[in-house]
Amino acid sequence: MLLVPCPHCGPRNSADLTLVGETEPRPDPATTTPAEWRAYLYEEHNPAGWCRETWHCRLGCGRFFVTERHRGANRFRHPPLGASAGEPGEAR
Amino acid sequence: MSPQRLPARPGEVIDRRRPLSFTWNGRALSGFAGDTIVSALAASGCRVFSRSMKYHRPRGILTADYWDPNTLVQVGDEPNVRGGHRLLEAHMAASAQNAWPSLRWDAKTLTALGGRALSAGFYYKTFMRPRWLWPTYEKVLARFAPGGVIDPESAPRRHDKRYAHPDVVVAGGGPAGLAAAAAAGQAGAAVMLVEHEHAVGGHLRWDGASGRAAASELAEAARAAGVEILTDATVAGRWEDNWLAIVERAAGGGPERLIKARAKVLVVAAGLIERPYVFAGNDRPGVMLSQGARRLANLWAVRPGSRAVVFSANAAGDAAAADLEAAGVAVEHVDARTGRTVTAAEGRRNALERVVLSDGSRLEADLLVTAAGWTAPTSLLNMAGVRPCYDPTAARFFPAEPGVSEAGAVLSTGGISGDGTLEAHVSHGEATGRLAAARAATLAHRLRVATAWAAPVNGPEPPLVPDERTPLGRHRHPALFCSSTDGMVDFSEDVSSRDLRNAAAEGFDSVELVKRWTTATMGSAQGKLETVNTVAVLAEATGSTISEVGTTTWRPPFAPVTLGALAGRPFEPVRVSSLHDLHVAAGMAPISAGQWIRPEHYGEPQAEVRNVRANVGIIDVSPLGKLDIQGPDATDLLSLLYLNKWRRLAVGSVRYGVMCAEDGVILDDGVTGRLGEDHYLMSTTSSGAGAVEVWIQNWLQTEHPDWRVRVTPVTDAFTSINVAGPRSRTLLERLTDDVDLSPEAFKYMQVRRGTVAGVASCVMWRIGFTGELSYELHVPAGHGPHVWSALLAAGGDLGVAPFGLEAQRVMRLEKGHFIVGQDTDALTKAPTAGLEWLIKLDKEDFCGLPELRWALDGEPGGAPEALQRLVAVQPTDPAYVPPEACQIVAAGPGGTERIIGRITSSRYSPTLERSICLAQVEADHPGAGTQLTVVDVSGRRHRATVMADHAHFDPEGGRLRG
Amino acid sequence: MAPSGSGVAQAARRRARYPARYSALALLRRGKRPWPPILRGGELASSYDAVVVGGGVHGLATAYYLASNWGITNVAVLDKGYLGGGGSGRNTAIVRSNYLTPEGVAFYDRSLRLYERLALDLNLNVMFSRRGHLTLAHSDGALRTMRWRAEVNKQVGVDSEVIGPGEIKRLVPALDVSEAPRYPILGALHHPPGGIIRHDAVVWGYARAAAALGVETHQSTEVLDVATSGGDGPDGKGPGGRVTGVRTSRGDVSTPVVVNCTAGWASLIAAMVGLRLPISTHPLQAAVTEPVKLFLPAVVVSGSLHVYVSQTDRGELVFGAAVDPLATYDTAGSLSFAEDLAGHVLQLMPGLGRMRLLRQWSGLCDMTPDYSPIIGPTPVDGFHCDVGWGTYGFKAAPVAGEQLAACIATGEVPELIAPFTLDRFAAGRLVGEKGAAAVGH
Amino acid sequence: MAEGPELAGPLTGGEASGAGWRLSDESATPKLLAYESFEAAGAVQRHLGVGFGAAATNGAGALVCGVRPDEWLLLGERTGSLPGVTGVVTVDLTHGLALFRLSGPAAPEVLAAVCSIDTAEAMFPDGAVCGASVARVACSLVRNDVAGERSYLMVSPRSSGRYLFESVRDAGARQPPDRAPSAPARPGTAPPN
Repeated sequence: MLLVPCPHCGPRNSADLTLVGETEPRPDPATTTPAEWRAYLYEEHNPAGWCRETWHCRLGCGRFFVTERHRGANRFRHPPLGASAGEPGEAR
Repeated sequence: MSPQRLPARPGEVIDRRRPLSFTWNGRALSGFAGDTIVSALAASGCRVFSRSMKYHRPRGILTADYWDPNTLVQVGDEPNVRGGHRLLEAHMAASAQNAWPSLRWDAKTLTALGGRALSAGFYYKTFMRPRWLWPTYEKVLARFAPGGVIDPESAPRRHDKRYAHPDVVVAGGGPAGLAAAAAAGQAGAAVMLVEHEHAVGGHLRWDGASGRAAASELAEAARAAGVEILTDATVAGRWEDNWLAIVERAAGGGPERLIKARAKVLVVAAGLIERPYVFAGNDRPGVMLSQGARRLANLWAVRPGSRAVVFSANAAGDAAAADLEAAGVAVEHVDARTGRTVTAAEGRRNALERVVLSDGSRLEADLLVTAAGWTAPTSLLNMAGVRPCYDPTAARFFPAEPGVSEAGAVLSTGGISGDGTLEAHVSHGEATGRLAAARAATLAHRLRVATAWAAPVNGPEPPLVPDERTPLGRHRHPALFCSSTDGMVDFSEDVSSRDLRNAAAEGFDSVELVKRWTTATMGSAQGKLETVNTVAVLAEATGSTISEVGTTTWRPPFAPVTLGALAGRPFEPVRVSSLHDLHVAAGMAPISAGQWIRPEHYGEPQAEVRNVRANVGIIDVSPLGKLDIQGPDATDLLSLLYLNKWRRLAVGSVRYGVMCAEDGVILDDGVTGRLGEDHYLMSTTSSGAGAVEVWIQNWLQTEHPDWRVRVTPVTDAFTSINVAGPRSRTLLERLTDDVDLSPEAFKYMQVRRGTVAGVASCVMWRIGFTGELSYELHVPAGHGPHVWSALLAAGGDLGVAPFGLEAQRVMRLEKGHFIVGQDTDALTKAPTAGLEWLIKLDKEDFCGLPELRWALDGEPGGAPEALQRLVAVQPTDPAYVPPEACQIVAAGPGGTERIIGRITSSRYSPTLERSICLAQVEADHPGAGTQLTVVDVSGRRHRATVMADHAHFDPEGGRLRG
Repeated sequence: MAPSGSGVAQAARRRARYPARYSALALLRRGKRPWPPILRGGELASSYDAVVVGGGVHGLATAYYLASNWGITNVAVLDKGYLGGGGSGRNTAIVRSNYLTPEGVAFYDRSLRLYERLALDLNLNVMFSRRGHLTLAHSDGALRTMRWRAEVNKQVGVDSEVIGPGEIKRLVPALDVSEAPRYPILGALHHPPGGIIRHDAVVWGYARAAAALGVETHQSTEVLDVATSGGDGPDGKGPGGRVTGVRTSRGDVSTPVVVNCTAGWASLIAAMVGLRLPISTHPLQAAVTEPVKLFLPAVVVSGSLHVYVSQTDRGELVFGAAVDPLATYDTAGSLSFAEDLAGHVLQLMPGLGRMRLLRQWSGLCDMTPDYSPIIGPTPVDGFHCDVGWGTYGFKAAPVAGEQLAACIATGEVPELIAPFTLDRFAAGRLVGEKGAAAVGH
Repeated sequence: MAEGPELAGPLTGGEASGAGWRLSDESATPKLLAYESFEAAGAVQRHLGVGFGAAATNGAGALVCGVRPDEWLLLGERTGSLPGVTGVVTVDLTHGLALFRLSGPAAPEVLAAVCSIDTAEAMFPDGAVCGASVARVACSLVRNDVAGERSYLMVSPRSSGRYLFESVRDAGARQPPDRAPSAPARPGTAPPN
């Protein structure tokens, strides 16, 4: 089970957190267009590389936080134990 | 079957003073404590243990260990027991699998006659015509399903799980693993050593007196170093950050136990697995691997044959020859290193009689032992991202250099890493153990520094120790995979080298494709014995090298794990209100609503409805979500969450609100009361309580971290009791003295705080989900039972009685209140539920605002979209209650029918004495008086009418305002 | 598009001419001699009428129907790995048509009908075991959803019925229908036409048939970029542009049509033409037990317990669950999947505690917000999508291939796939399939 | 209104024990949730003296637990000895939370059957606080030794309390399990401080 670097708790089992999704700014509801709003609602970058995402430390501190994860190798930019220096991609 | 037990041998693991009787296919036999099922059977003279899957060929002992593909047996109600591993027990009832009607004469051997056509994948090429006959073919094929018998009625057993956080886990208790564990323990690490067999020592256990002495010395050192030694246990899998599944098997097939370990460092010391050699007849009983023969002779004192040919390419084979001679077997040694090789094993029926060599010579023998080379079980390393690399000199795969991954959190040692003397392996193991302990210390330091609640760390981080181990050597080994003849490559799946070559010719020319087409490597040993030979045959067939072909992906688990162990003890949380025991005493019919157990009714829901309408009833609504919201910006938060406005809600009043998600779909609803200037109590649906809390926190923390507001879940802090019915005020007046309950002082949609039945700090709000005059009491939970009992005691003359969820559902439907998730679905936007009146588009912002604006006003350049519409519906036949989810249809083009909606809620109303419904229908069919056609589950069509108002009963609301 | 050469789409179906047809007699005649290769490969040509990216069941079916129904045979199917190495070979091989929305039901019903005669069409036995499919309900809400599906199904002409615990026990005696479990079985949606198929065989069957019609399949050929011109974005990519070719690990080819059939990798291929899709990639895990003699006669699914199980003709139990909540391209899988799965299976069938899990694996699913696919044309001319299948891809392959082929050949979006085009998201017209359980196998 | 006996925890038994462990229901303890001040940043933390992840006994004898960043649960206090600054929100959760104490030398092993938190001395010392799942119930877990004896407090929503108590009790009843570890539990790696 992946260890997720919660900035408040420290490394935690991923089962203790929820991945909320990609971190995207919310368009201004007063001026937004259907195209822009629905891109915000539905579209994803979904990269196989680094991705900025929001997590919720559900069972731990209850905080929402933003972090970067490599979705190809399932590694965090700042891994909890400082493991695997360098770019992932080789792993698995 | 003639007995093959030898006189007592040094190092044997059987206890001859403890004979055990057991049965094999119903026949009474005996063995000794310490025997495995297979060794006891072999000692009794048994040569055939199973029939092969496809061709039903007789099969004997191959490896005499856990991975032996030929000795899976049924023990009692347990299928697929590894007979080469499972220890014999008194009165064990073992039987062969895949044999019908008997092991000696198997009727399905007939398939071997047609075997000419039964090449791998033959079934894809036939049984297609006629199409209607395929189900029959399928039933016949299914008779060939291999494996034992499971009894779905057998009693479930309890399996425990536990978590562990060791510094170092060593997978494998051979010499290198033991040395690594001991060294790590001596360096101060908390170490777990996991050994697959019943005792530690690895191959030293059957390697003569000096081997045994070395094994016990190493084991003693590990024990002295405080190593936690688990035998008959397997590291079944390794996932991110060294999350390990360790399975402890129990004696006698008892419940297995799963340990979930977060190891700081994993040391893989899984040793080597001997590889079969492929030649004609290599699956004939009597053909055995050198480790199998040595184990039988040395551990269990079983003579594996009387006249043996030993085909040896390495020291283990030479040792097997010596062991067999010592056991009184006549041995002919065929040295593979001289270029001689075996081409066939021949005989009649189930027996081996002759071994044919490449030089054409024929040797009489009833035992052929092969020592053709090794496979490194790199599975755990592969799961850690280490790729296996083929070394043609050593003729086996090794973990990629340098056998280290993930900041050094995974190491390997022992045979999997290289070759050498016992001393070299022990010394490499010790170096690995020291390295593991040092690395664990570094990682432990980092964990503590990062963890909020860990003890503070003062010193600097111990440096990440570099890997300066002297690597083990690699010995030259002949590349022996397949002889000049074709033979069995996968014994479990009955896949031959010819099958593999044909598959390659047919275009299944990569290892993954050939695996899927032929099912090679997919049997009980999951490729541990078969993969490398498969790769070698394929490489030859496609004119490439073993390195180019590569291996298939090793998938977890390393060894199969029972579902019971994986499941462990089920944790299914149960939530109950503080009134639960009172409900049970009152004879509630319970219903599970999410994690909650609630009273559905107390006997007669229809009577409960009538009592509320006529007198007064009380219902436990404690699971309603409740959030305490405080702070100067609390009103802004409510305005953001709800569709409607909150600024002008007076202190002491409550208001209904609906929340939508950002796509305009209804998320939740409830009432919120203003308790003070900056203080609200919000209620949510019971099922949505958790999600709404997270939803709010998300908005507060990510979009509005500057807002001064605190949201605290207080669902469980209150026992919530709804007192409903025309006599509810009278009842409550008897128990309240500090709140003026008169209709003038405490109006509909107001909130008061006061004392009920002597309990202070109760929140009371006057609302009416049931449509009656009613008060919702939120009582400090510990006092809930007291207040509930007081209400029942005080209102005896008023006819007070508890009512359950079902009566409430009927009454809310009579009033036309929708339930989020039942009358709405994942696409239901607010206007569909008739909530236009609630949507305040002139607010600066609220969740879902843009979508709702476009839904009401139309998108720029587009028209408002045609939505479904929630309407009240009454069937023409008042006695007919359409089941919920029945479809509503209208005439479509060409005399067809088209679905235009569905019944979302339906009940028989005892108040109106007729059936009532809510339904979603297309927006152009919702006008009052519209006639609809409802299709019953039986297919019958029923007429129904759309009503003017959602409320079937008291649409003006006079009763609840009274 | 206008297929080059032939000019007009073929109305008559072409049948594949195999170098060697499969039959029992042919098997006996051939004995142990090898059969001819199933694929047509070799070197990449410099141009194709269409390039299908992804050699899974969707890509191969699309290529096959382009060739057989429309005579478009100058087609290359490219795969970065091996044939059917993605979701096609990793799914749990369940087929059914008991969806929730009328458009979903009609679509999958067509798929099931194609599956029923696929063995004959392709001259390869895909071993369709039409054994019936049970979706269990453990709550009133779930039961209501089952009835909803049953009633919609019946209306569209698909055989589905809600049945009670007694009937469930009769169909699958191994299930515990007592009140003892924490969440007892209250009922089930019974769908007799559902069943299982040998998934790899479907891949090979389409591949072989397409090859016999002239389609080339190139394995180990990774698409590195899609060349476009005229689009709004950099390099002529993005909406408004048109496809001109693909750059692969084995060289460049020109083509006016690129079909994205890459499931979990769909976003990456779409990004090559400058499109962002409403897709998030999640692993879907599955597992198999050791074989035991047959005892489970139907496919059993429990949405609330997140598990589905069937027993193959080989005797193995094949399990699946919901997609992993964590979006990732990593297919390492997890232990918690196996734990939860086993726990849920034992809640349904408590007597299976001694069965052993032999192997677990995962595949990548392209999840959309409304649990419905994205199929058809895109704002980039010539770039077609057949993605977003989530956990339903295998079930849909024949109809998706058939309809998409028609769409490519005629330039018109066929009625069956009209609800599933990409533009529904920008229009805010999502499909209501999400209303069914999140696990709907 | 007197705090009657009905306030004592949601459980009827209230007490369970086994070899080396003891589980007791302390749900009647007053519990006050306090947040950091809106206005005077850090004032509450300075006053209480503990941050997130730590617990300490205050002058009034209450156990102050930093259960979340800027959130404290005061066990043993109803009104709270909080600093005299504005913008401090408090919520009385005496009735809303169940509180159990698991004590004894075997307590870590009992916990290891139901909770994934590493309870090694260095990782979760006396005075440590974390959020964790215990038998799949979201809890605050507090290490709070009594007279030198290992002791853990588990705080859960009240409605899950009975289930939680029974789950931990059952886990304890299975201690030692069928096959105990062959070596005593050792402290984790403790690099020199």
